[in-house]
Amino acid sequence: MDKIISVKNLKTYFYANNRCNKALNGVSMDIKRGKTLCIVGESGCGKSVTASSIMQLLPKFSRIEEGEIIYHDENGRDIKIHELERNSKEMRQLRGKDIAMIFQDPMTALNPVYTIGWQIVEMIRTHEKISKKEAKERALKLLKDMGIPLAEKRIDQYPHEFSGGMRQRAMIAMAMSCNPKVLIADEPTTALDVTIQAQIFELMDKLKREYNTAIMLITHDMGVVCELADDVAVMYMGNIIESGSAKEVLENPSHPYTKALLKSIPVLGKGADQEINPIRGATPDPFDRPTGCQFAPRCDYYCKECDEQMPEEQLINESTHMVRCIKYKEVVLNG
Amino acid sequence: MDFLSPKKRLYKKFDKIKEREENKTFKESKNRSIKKLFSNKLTTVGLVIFTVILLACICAPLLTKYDPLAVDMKNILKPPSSDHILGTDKIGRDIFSRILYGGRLSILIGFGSALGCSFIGVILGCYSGYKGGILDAILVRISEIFMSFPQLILVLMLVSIIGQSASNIVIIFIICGWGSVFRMARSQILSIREEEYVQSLKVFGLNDFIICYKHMLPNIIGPIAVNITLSTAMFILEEAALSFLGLGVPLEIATWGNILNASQDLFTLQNNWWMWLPVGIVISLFVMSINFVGDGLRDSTDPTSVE
Amino acid sequence: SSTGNEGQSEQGGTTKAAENTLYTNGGPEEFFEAPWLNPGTFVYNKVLYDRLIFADENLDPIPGEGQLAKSYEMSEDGLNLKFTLRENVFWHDGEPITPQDIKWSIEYSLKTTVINNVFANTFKAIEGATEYLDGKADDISGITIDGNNIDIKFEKLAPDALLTFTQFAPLPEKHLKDVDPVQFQQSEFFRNPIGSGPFKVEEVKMGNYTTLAGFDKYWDGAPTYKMHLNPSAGDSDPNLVTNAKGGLLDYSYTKNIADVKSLDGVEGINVDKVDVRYTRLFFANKFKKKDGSEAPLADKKVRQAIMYALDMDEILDGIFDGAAEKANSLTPDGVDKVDGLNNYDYDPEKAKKLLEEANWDPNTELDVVYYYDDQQTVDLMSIIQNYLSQVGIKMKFRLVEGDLATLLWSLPEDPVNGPSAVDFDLCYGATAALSMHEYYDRYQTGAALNSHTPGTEELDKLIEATNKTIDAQEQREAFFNLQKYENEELFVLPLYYQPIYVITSDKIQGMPEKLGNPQFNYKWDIHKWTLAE
Amino acid sequence: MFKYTLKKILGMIPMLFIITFIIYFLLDLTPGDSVSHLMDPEALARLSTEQLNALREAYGLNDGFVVRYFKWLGQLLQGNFGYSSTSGVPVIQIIKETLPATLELSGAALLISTVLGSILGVIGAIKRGSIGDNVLTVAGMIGVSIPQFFFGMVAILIFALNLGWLPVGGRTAPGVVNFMDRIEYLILPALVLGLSLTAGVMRYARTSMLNTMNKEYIKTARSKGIPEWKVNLVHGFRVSLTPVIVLVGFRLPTLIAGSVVIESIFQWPGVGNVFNTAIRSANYNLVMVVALMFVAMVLIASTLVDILTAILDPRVKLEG
Amino acid sequence: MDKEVLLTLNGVKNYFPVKDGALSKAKNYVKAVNDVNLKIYKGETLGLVGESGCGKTTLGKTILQLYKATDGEIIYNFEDGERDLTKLKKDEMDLARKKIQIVFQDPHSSLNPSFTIYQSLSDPLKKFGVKSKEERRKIIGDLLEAVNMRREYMDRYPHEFSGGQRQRIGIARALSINPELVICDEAVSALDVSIQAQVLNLLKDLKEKHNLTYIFITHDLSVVEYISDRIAVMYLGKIVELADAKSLYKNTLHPYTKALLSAIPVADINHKKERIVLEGDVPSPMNPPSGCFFHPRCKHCMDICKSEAPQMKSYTVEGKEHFVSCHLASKQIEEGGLYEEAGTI
Ligand SMILES: Nc1ncnc2c1ncn2[C@@H]1O[C@H](COP(=O)(O)OP(=O)(O)OP(=O)(O)O)[C@@H](O)[C@H]1O
Ligand SMILES: Nc1ncnc2c1ncn2[C@@H]1O[C@H](COP(=O)(O)OP(=O)(O)OP(=O)(O)O)[C@@H](O)[C@H]1O
Ligand SMILES: [Mg+2]
Ligand SMILES: [Mg+2]
Repeated sequence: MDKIISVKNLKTYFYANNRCNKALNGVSMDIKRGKTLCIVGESGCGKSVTASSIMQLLPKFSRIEEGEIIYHDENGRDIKIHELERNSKEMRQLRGKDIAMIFQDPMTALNPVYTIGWQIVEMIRTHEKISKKEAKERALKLLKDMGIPLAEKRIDQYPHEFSGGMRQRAMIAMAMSCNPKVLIADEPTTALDVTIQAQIFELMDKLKREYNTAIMLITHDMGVVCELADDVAVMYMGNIIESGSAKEVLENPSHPYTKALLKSIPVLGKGADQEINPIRGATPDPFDRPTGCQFAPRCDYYCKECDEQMPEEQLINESTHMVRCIKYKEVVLNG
Repeated sequence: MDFLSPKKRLYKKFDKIKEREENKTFKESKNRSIKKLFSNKLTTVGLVIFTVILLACICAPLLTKYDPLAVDMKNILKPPSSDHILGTDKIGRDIFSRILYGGRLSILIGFGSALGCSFIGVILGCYSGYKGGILDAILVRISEIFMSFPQLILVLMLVSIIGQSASNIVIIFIICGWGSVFRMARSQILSIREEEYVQSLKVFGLNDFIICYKHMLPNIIGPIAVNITLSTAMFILEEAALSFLGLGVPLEIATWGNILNASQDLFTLQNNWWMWLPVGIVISLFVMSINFVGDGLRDSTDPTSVE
Repeated sequence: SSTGNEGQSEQGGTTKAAENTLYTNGGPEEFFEAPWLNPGTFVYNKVLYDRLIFADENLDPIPGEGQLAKSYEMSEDGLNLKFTLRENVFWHDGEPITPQDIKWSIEYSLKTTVINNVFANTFKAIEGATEYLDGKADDISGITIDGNNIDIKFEKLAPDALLTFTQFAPLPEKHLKDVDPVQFQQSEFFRNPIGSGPFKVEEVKMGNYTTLAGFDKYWDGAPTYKMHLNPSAGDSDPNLVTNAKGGLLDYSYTKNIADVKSLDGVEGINVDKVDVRYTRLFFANKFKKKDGSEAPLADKKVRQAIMYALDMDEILDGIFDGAAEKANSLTPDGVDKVDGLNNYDYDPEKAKKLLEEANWDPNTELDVVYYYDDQQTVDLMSIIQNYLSQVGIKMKFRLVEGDLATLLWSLPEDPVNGPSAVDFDLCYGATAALSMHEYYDRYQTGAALNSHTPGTEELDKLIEATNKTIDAQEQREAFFNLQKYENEELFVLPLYYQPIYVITSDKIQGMPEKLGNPQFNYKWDIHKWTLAE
Repeated sequence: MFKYTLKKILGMIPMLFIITFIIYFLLDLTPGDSVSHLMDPEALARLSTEQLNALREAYGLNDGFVVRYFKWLGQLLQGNFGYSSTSGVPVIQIIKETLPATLELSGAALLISTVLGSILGVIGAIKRGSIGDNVLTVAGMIGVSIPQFFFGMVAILIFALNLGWLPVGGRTAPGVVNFMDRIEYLILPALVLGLSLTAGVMRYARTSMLNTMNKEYIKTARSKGIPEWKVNLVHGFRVSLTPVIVLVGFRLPTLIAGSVVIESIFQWPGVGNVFNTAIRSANYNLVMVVALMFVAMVLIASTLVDILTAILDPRVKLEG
Repeated sequence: MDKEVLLTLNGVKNYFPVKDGALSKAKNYVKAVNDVNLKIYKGETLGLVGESGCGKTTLGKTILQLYKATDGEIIYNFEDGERDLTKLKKDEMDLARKKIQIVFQDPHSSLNPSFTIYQSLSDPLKKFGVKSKEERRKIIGDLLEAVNMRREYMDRYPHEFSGGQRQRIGIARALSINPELVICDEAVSALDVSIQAQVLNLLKDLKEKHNLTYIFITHDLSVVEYISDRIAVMYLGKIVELADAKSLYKNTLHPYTKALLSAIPVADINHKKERIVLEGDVPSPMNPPSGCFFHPRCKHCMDICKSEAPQMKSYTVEGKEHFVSCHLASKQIEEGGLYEEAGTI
């Protein structure tokens, strides 16, 4: 079995301000052992909510309505995450130990009043019964592994004494401290400079190789996908509209949205001569979602049937390449 | 009252919201702030109490036929009756009418002081925050000096200097209170000073005053309004406290503080409840209602607040 | 005196009163007030110091044996006074009290700023006092010491001489002789004074409490109990009621009727009314105004109209619950007052008529000032304003603060024709008198404090007559004449007499039958009291 | 840390200097002088001009304002705080006698309001939206809306007079020596003052805690799998503590003002009472020194808060 | 040179004092812009790239006189001759303000939330002489149409618009007084990719239509390459390389530019390249390294780099002017004779 987490028809709704926001409306995907799954999509499409749902870290005014999230543990057991209470013991044991997470902004994701070392030790000692000293030694080793210079000194410093890149390394060190099977990274480099981003990606690549950790990488940068992904899932307005291996999806984009997205970004090296085409219109209001295919109002292939319902998942050519568009054949043909 | 677990109760609420959403039956109000303001029950209650008391004070002549100053030695310390709804005081004045007319002055003192403080504080704070530099540094220092006095101490000293009268009290409250508004306005302006629309006005080379007072000020009106309401409440309480120490508005003038002050002695406290209880309740209620409204205003103007 | 209140038992507080201790108030807050200005306002001044001679509850000197004086003698003409000091009297530090202490006290007191007016007048009448005050002499030649005797020779008649020595407390020269008389009150001595009375200071917690213990060398036997003094000003103790209800008050007095009412029905507390020489009044300014215009109150008809316009009975009933009495003269009712004075009973019609006769301009607004910052005064002002408006007199009233001596009592440069050096038309105030002379002497032409009454020969003569004799009956006759004149002319507008209420608990045993004015010294034998458990 | 503290303290000095001037100037403007308040106006009016002058001279009132100010300041700098002009008692002694009382009362009130306020605030924030939270919110509102003295009077009426549980006022009595005996005197005033301040602290603590709980690092903490109570206390409360402490520091002026009122109701022999009487009797020296002391207390408190914040929050720079 | 120079920067520096209190003296300086020399030609788009904190925004704001330059000249070529903006008097400055405008990054804070679009845009117009209200409404309407929005939108409030729309309004505002030079500070960075393209294309169109000159500030090399004629690369307050867009990519001279280019993930699955990962972080501009600011992170660091700051030199590479300030590049060029030297800037 190469899947480690499978998500089926996940629906997560938000209930803030007396309104219901159907942030996730039937998301299905699989994370494979030792592979990187990239989730791309524009802001607000539900990438982070997917991650939070898996970790059961949703805010109070939200609920998983339907669907299942299953963690396939090493012993072949299936843990039904969606049935666990948010802060139950089982869920807490999964968190950090089996599934770890790093966040977008390392500035705010570390508690400012505790030292880096303290925060890593806390993580280790939550899941393993070892002495403080041992835990600290392990933390030190982790920091060294993550390429933090002068780790002996750094371990007793506070987050604000670290630079952005360092903090993200420290975050990763913390996430990796209990050897998780899955690492969920929610836009881990958006707040960082490109040169630092390159460092972080290098590190993540190394981890994947050395520890066989599955990575779910959330991003909105197609470039990142091209460079790092084994598998890709493209999200739009709370649905995964296309997924598959990176090669499949990027070489043969089969959903009008994926295709348009790829055409709308300038590619380095092509210079001023390349043509970029914006996607028409704007992302719909999350409270006023289209009834059928979410992309229909902006789609070049729009037809009446698109308004009826969100298209079913379809596999292209019996492969792993999934698409949710009734006209995907036409799209592929035009591509 | 249902006895569901908190989680179940929450989920029941969710179901209701979802149903409404699916049937598209929710009411969408145009101004989210106002909607939010009224969705807060406490604020609504506060607003109602506030309006009732305020209107009653303003319309005092319509509600009572008694002159608050009319001494009636034949009707002294009468308990509430149909003649005098809330009874009479030690020299036969109608308490209901005194509460209403006294409220006018108390509210005026509170509101006037709050408004005065805000006016000075905002004018200085906006410009100081926007301009920065030496002027700012000096003003901040001055405000620090004013604020490092415990307010009541400064008020007591000032009262003994310029004497007791309603307008003096207002002046004193303004002298003592502008500092905090100044600080608030300044920090608010500082927080939007680097906003790009301000920068763009600078790029156009617009006059500092126009940028500061016309373009920036409206964006901090929310917190200022909150501040005005909350300090109105504070000043009403402070006036009462001053009256208690015998340093408030001259005793012959009816204000809530003075009415309460007149019944300080334990005999009255134990035997003539109508002399202190109604007015005590009215002060507390009114102050509370302002606080409710202020709080609601704060929540509704604060974009970071959720729910 | 327990009426109403269903006799609910109110015994606030868990504090148990200490055993065999008399609780009272009027304890020092920052310092012990020197005993020469208000000789009996504070309980501690009455019990810490002995006087030379005793007064009875009417403040008349008791002939024969005195307190510190074994005996005393006044010559016929009133110009020679002789004391013989007891031999067994001691200061609280154990030193004997000597005639020199008495002489020194008299001399020194004249130089301080905190001396009662009656004392000062008496002492100034002593032979050689003027030279002494002018610095021409080191002591007052009229006071001579002979063994245990002190002889005082008066230069001119001192009508209140004996009264003075019933109230004047000698102080130990040893402890005070180096103190600058101007700083007398501020001296270290009054942080923990050494007196001569039956009680001596035991423990002082300024602003908190003070305890007094019996002085075992007291000539008449030491008291058997201790005294606990809570702080606060003499006759207006805001905590009186709470303390009394809490069982922490055995002896006190108050003028505050609200307090009295609150104490009504409190178990174990007795309240007794005592008539005293305390008159509330309006000082009426009759001098021309500074701008030369005539004073609104210059015409006596206007003053009379005001008296007629006020229904004092109803007012006093209302705010004092009948506890104060309507006044028709500065002098309170009693043996010292002439019969048949006009009572100025409430008669608004007459008031209006008088105003008409006086051509009263209804637009004139009287400027009324007061200096008590309590609620009752304000209420009274409001009531008076109300009554006056009914006869067509407008008035505004205001609290005066600051330098009252200047604001209220500045003398006009010309004490007969003015113009006035002060601003008010009417000033609500009080006169508390130790001696009858205190009531009237201040209205003499150019007398200190006479900021408001232009001098007239007739008035001067009438006042003069009261000071010409020490014979009680002659004095009384002179006062009668003066009172008649006063009643007609109304150079002040007397409003009411305020009694004092003496509050005692059932614990006290051996109180005198007849209570005197608690603010002065009279023979009350406090050292012989006992406390019940 | 030492350098930081020193710098903060040095920074206070010019401030205090300006403030002394302001206070002195203000007092000079009050109608009347200490002599006119020292004596009964009638007695004063009887004094001869020479006597009056001698009196004024004795109190140093005949000098010009600036001269008097600098004389006073000079004395102050030499550690001589002057004498109360009504009693002649060294001011320092009055303060020595009354300050412990005030500190005791304020300290107790501060303790009550801080502890109770933070606990309730944090509970409110954690149980946000629950019935308990709503009840606390409303109670807090009522708490800040009732006039302090009204609250005090009613408390006396109920607990001291009607129920007779506690003494009506005062701080001590003969025979009462140790703190435990005195505590019954302290309970009522401290509770009234403390409770009236609690509401403010509670609301602030709640907001602060809510703010913290919205922070990203709380999500991080949860993602680590640590138990919820630990998330709340170790990560949430610990961080929200800093602003609460800052608030408590800033509340000191309110506390002092409150103690003036409360001390007067409960006959508490503290500095507030002293100030209240001193200001009425134009007791220059005393008012000056007490006001200055209050200001210094506020300044010191804010410095302490700064230092405490620096300890609690490593982000605050210590040097520089 | 055939092209007309619009703006010349000579040794522009901008240091921010670091102080701990408003009244105390500064001890340290953040050297945000540290000796920048630059010429901008009429009608071109100059891309300015660099990592966060390298001073791009500061440079832009210094040109706009929002910050006072600590040192150096900013010479603008007015119709009637060149003048140094840093020395202009307040009223003369208005003329310059009419010529230079800016488009900001953040669509959320670029418009006053409590004013309608008309209210926001009307005051600048008033200042620059459009007195009547009708005229202002007409101009603003035209502007909105020029950025592909409807006239009626002028009476709406900012919160009623999406990020892309707001950005377009921001552009309209910048164009409202017909400037010659527009500084776009990260004008598309905050937008979603799908919307980024709209704004980029709009900017391109407007440039043609209004004959504008752009200084295009961004950290996204793909975007800058797409839109710019020439690109300047900044590092720690200095420009390290400046060249024609194409040749910068093809013939990268500076090691920093090389690393930057290689670090950027390319949205092309078939694009395979070697990633150069730079060590360490960007040093603080408060105390930049000695010599060449880049030397601590440079693989090719030589001794001279540690001590001596390289001069910006101009070379002709494949017929295009190419500026670089790097000891290594100079050495290589001299050794290899690849390119010829053409003097300094
Ligand atoms: N805490 C929350 N409360 C209410 N709504 C939320 C919350 N978090 C997310 N949402 C809503 O859920 C939807 C999806 O949000 P999500 O954060 O998953 O987007 P995203 O794809 O991660 O976007 P980004 O790229 O900006 O991070 C949005 O409509 C958002 O408004
Ligand atoms: N007003 C200011 N006061 C003090 N320092 C400043 C100020 N503005 C910018 N700086 C500092 O100057 C340096 C350059 O900042 P600048 O904003 O110009 O960088 P940037 O290249 O625009 O970065 P980004 O890509 O993050 O926008 C930074 O270190 C910054 O901290
Ligand atoms: Mg996200
Ligand atoms: Mg920038």
